[in-house]
Amino acid sequence: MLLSVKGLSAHYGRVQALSSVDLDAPEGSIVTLIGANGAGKSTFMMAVSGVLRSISGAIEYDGRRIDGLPSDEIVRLGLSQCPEGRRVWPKMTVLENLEMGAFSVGDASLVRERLERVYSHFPILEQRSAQLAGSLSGGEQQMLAIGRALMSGPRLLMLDEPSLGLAPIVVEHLVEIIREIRNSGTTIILVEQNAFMALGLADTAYVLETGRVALSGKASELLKNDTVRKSYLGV
Amino acid sequence: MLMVFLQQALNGIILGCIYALIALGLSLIFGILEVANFAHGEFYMLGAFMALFSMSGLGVSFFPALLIAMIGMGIIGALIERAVFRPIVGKPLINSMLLSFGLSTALANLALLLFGADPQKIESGLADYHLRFFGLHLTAERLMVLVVSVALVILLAWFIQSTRTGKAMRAVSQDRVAAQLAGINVSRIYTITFAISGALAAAAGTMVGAMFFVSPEMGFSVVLKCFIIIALGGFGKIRGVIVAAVMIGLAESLGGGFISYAYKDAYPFLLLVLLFMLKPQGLTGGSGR
Amino acid sequence: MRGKGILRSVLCVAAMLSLGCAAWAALPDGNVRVGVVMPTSGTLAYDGGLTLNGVKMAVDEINAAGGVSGHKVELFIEDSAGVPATAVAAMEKLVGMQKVVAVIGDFGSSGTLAMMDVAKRSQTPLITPISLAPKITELGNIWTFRGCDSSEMIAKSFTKWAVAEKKLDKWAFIGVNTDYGRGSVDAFSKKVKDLGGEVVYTEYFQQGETDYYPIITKLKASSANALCMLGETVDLSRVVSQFHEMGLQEKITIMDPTSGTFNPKFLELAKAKANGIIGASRFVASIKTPKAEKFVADYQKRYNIPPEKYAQAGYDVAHMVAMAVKNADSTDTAKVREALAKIEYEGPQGKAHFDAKNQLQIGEYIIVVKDGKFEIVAGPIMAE
Amino acid sequence: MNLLEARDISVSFGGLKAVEGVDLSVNEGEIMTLIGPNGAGKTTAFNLITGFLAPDRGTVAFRGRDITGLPPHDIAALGLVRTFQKTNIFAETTVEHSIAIGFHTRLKAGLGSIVFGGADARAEGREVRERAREILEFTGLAPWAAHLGKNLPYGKQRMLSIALALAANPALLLLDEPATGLNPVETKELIDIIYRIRDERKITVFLIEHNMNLVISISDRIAVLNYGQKIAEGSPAQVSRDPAVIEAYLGRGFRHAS
Repeated sequence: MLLSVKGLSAHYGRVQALSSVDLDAPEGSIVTLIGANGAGKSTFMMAVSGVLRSISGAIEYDGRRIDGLPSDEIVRLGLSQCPEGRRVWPKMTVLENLEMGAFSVGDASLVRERLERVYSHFPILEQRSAQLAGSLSGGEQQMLAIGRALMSGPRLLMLDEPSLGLAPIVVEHLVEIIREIRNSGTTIILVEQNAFMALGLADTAYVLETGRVALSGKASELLKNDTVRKSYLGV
Repeated sequence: MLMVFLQQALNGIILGCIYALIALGLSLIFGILEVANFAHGEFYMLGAFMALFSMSGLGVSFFPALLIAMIGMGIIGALIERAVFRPIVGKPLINSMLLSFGLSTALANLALLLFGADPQKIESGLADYHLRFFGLHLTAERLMVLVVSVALVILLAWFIQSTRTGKAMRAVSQDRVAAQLAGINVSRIYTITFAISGALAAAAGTMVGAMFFVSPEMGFSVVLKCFIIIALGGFGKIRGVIVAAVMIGLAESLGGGFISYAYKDAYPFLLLVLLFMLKPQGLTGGSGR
Repeated sequence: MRGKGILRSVLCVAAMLSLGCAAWAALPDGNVRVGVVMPTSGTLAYDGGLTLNGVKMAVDEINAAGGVSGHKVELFIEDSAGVPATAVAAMEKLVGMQKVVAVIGDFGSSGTLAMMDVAKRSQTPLITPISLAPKITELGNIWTFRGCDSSEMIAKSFTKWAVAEKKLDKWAFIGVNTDYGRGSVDAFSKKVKDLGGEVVYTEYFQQGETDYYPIITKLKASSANALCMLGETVDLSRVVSQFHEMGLQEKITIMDPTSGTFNPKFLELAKAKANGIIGASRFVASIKTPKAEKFVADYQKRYNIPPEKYAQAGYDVAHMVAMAVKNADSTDTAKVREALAKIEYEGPQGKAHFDAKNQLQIGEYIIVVKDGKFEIVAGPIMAE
Repeated sequence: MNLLEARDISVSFGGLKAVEGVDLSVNEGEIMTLIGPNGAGKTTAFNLITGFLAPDRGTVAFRGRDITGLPPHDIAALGLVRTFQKTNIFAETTVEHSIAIGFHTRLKAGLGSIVFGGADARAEGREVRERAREILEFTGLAPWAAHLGKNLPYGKQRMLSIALALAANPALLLLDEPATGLNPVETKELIDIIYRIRDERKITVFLIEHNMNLVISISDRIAVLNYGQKIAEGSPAQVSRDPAVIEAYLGRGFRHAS
């Protein structure tokens, strides 16, 4: 088990955002979290990344407790997150954004290699490499954010709504890229509003409702589950 | 009349360079930690005393003393960040305003207690060498101030633009959470920011101590002026802050020389009001794109 | 013993309440309480400290010699910080709570002018040791005294000498932007014009200013052959060094007629650049009279620096107050005021008395700075 | 007559031609959609139409009147109102009050009478309250009327930005990616409200959207931009069969997925 979360609870001020969430991500798998806006999906990711500090419960990564570690150490251990809402650095160039994504990587040739790989996934980023990130269109910024998260060479990649604002052809391409990343050995946790896409991609799935795990199981089975179909797939 | 104008302009530019050094540090702190540091003027004052005592106590000459002051204030700046500002990062601005105001008063009074109210002069040994060119007059000391501050500003701009740490500083200022997720140790960046700002303020203080004097209350008025400069130049914009600093220097010098010197502290404010009327986006604010 | 003391104070208070501000026939028991308002912080702290040195030395002398008719003089010192509002608050405290017989202060003319109303309302004599603004003794406030020369008196004596003897006819003025600075510049400009000279440039600066290049640059472009500076030690030392940085010393005679800079601190700050500055002063450490020599020796011994006119002023004014209390043989403030107005005093600076406007009448010495010393070149010159 | 007629509009940033010689027309009463790859210039085209950017070349006419170069608030006052990609609401204001503010920006009573509470302003106050109520009911936000904008769920925030646009009384409503970030259930609600805006309020709708399920099902016509140029225009069926559109935007998997 690469990531094993037990009894994770988190607070934003007085608001309880997560209550006693258990989640397992086996090495090499794709795990998806689905749920309405505000169900706690992003909070979960921020807690695992060490950005949200007021948490209780245990987060084990590769057999080692990481809850309480500072976020930069967590990144160095191989966890990376592409946050919701892109959050690129608008006044830095595309290339600088990507370089900073590899902040924890010391080896310059490794950085170059990963940069090439990101460019091969998203050729538009190479064309725009000298442009300020803030001048990119929304969809291009989304690609940059995903590329930046890949630059640290994660063993566990957490993607928070990566398809947001992307053209259908790019979403299609993104699905291929996510598969490819997984096939190269990276474990992925995926949060998506596009539940069809997420359940189609994932091995296991967790449904979050107001901070609790309401349902979990094989993604292919949840795809057939009536509640899921009605509440999250809209069919 | 033209010569007087040019001489006043030259004086103003030198003054502006000093302001730029202090304001840039203040702007970095504001942009990266999102705290207002009213005690920044005291960093400048303590830096000047550090240089003064290095010269009188250790017997070193001016330039090594400048270096010692910069390093010393870098360290003190870093310690103050850890002890005082770290706990209030992310809290509303009023917290840091009140806290740093208190710190400013405490440091100024501590200096008054330790060093006395007497103003003292740092002897660079350069004030007695005179340069005359095209009818303009410049002492070697002022030339040194010009060269050192321009060099420091260029060094800072290069550092922020091109080094890994500098880029990380920009990343933190633009989106702190994204920087954390990229593996940047944000706390370390905060400390480095304070260290750099402290060192720049110390350099400015030392040079002002040579041109004018060192005294415990020298920091207070300068910090207000620097907040005006930051407002003029645009928050977190290096080029804007430099341009604004030189503009304020020129406004004081030319306004003081040609209108009335008794009200020269009013000119920066007038400039600020004027600019906000004409160009609400700030000096280097673009047309929206 | 203790109980008796308390009983007596209760009776005193009761007496005061029943009689209003009653007068005692003779000095009551207890110390003679004297208030002092001086800047001990802020930009005037250094200069204010010098005056305070003189006051303290005088009081120690008086007490060592048995006090005023056997009563010790006790000082109550408040900080004005050079801010008029603070000075007023300090004076209110001294007259309201400490019940002092007289107040010595303030340093700056603005502070003194502000306190004058309190003096009148509380009927407490206020004597300024230093404030030079002519207005102070022109307002007709009988409760306020000036224990030194006014800038107008200095102006008369000094310009008479400078225009007539030194042939300086094109004057520039740099003054601090306060009542003292503006008042003095007006007084000097008028006298210069009366004597046929010309005023070619006038500029003011804020107290505590550091950068005088804009002024010096304009000065350089003017036709002035004399620069008259009016301000305090620290500010003027910056003016002088920037004056030299611009290389004006060969072209322009530099003068500090109210000799605000004639003190050791200034010499330390300005070093060789102080040489050649001409000023006028009612006092300088090189005066050769027995009173002056004793004062200089005692002060040097006590403070390790030679005295200048700020210390002398504090010293003289404290003696004057003590003498007035002794002559009045009362701590009633009205009687002390009357006695002070009639005083015949002789101190280190010579013989002095107050005129009808409570202005001290004394002569001026013309002094020049030479190799870190103050040399008398003329005087004493009386104003009339 | 076309409600909106943009002819040959072009703009470039630096050397980059963001929009190049594009003609766009919207007929009264239709739902028109602009699609295209990320960075194709869709939002830039909206900015040109609504006056947030001035075109280097070309003209924009609204109800037959040339509005090229007019400032955004004047264009909005003519009835051409837009929403933004990033949800643009008053975070610290209640939903009801936000909509009232939306009205005030266009009502006639002068500032003086609002401040001094003249009869005009009082009458307007009543009118505003009634109409705000009506819009709240229409958009289904009535249960949230007393909540602060920032405390609404994301889907409701997007609905509020549409409600704010409606308060400005548009004849043509431009929606920039309204379905982004909505889950399938919320998307269905959005489709419903767009139909009702058109059918019940007689407002023409022009949108930018990537959610092809939504686009195909509600659009009367679709225009496609790629690299700043229009590469196709037509009915959903025509456009989704167009090889150039499949190549540049939809992807070959599209037919299969839908």
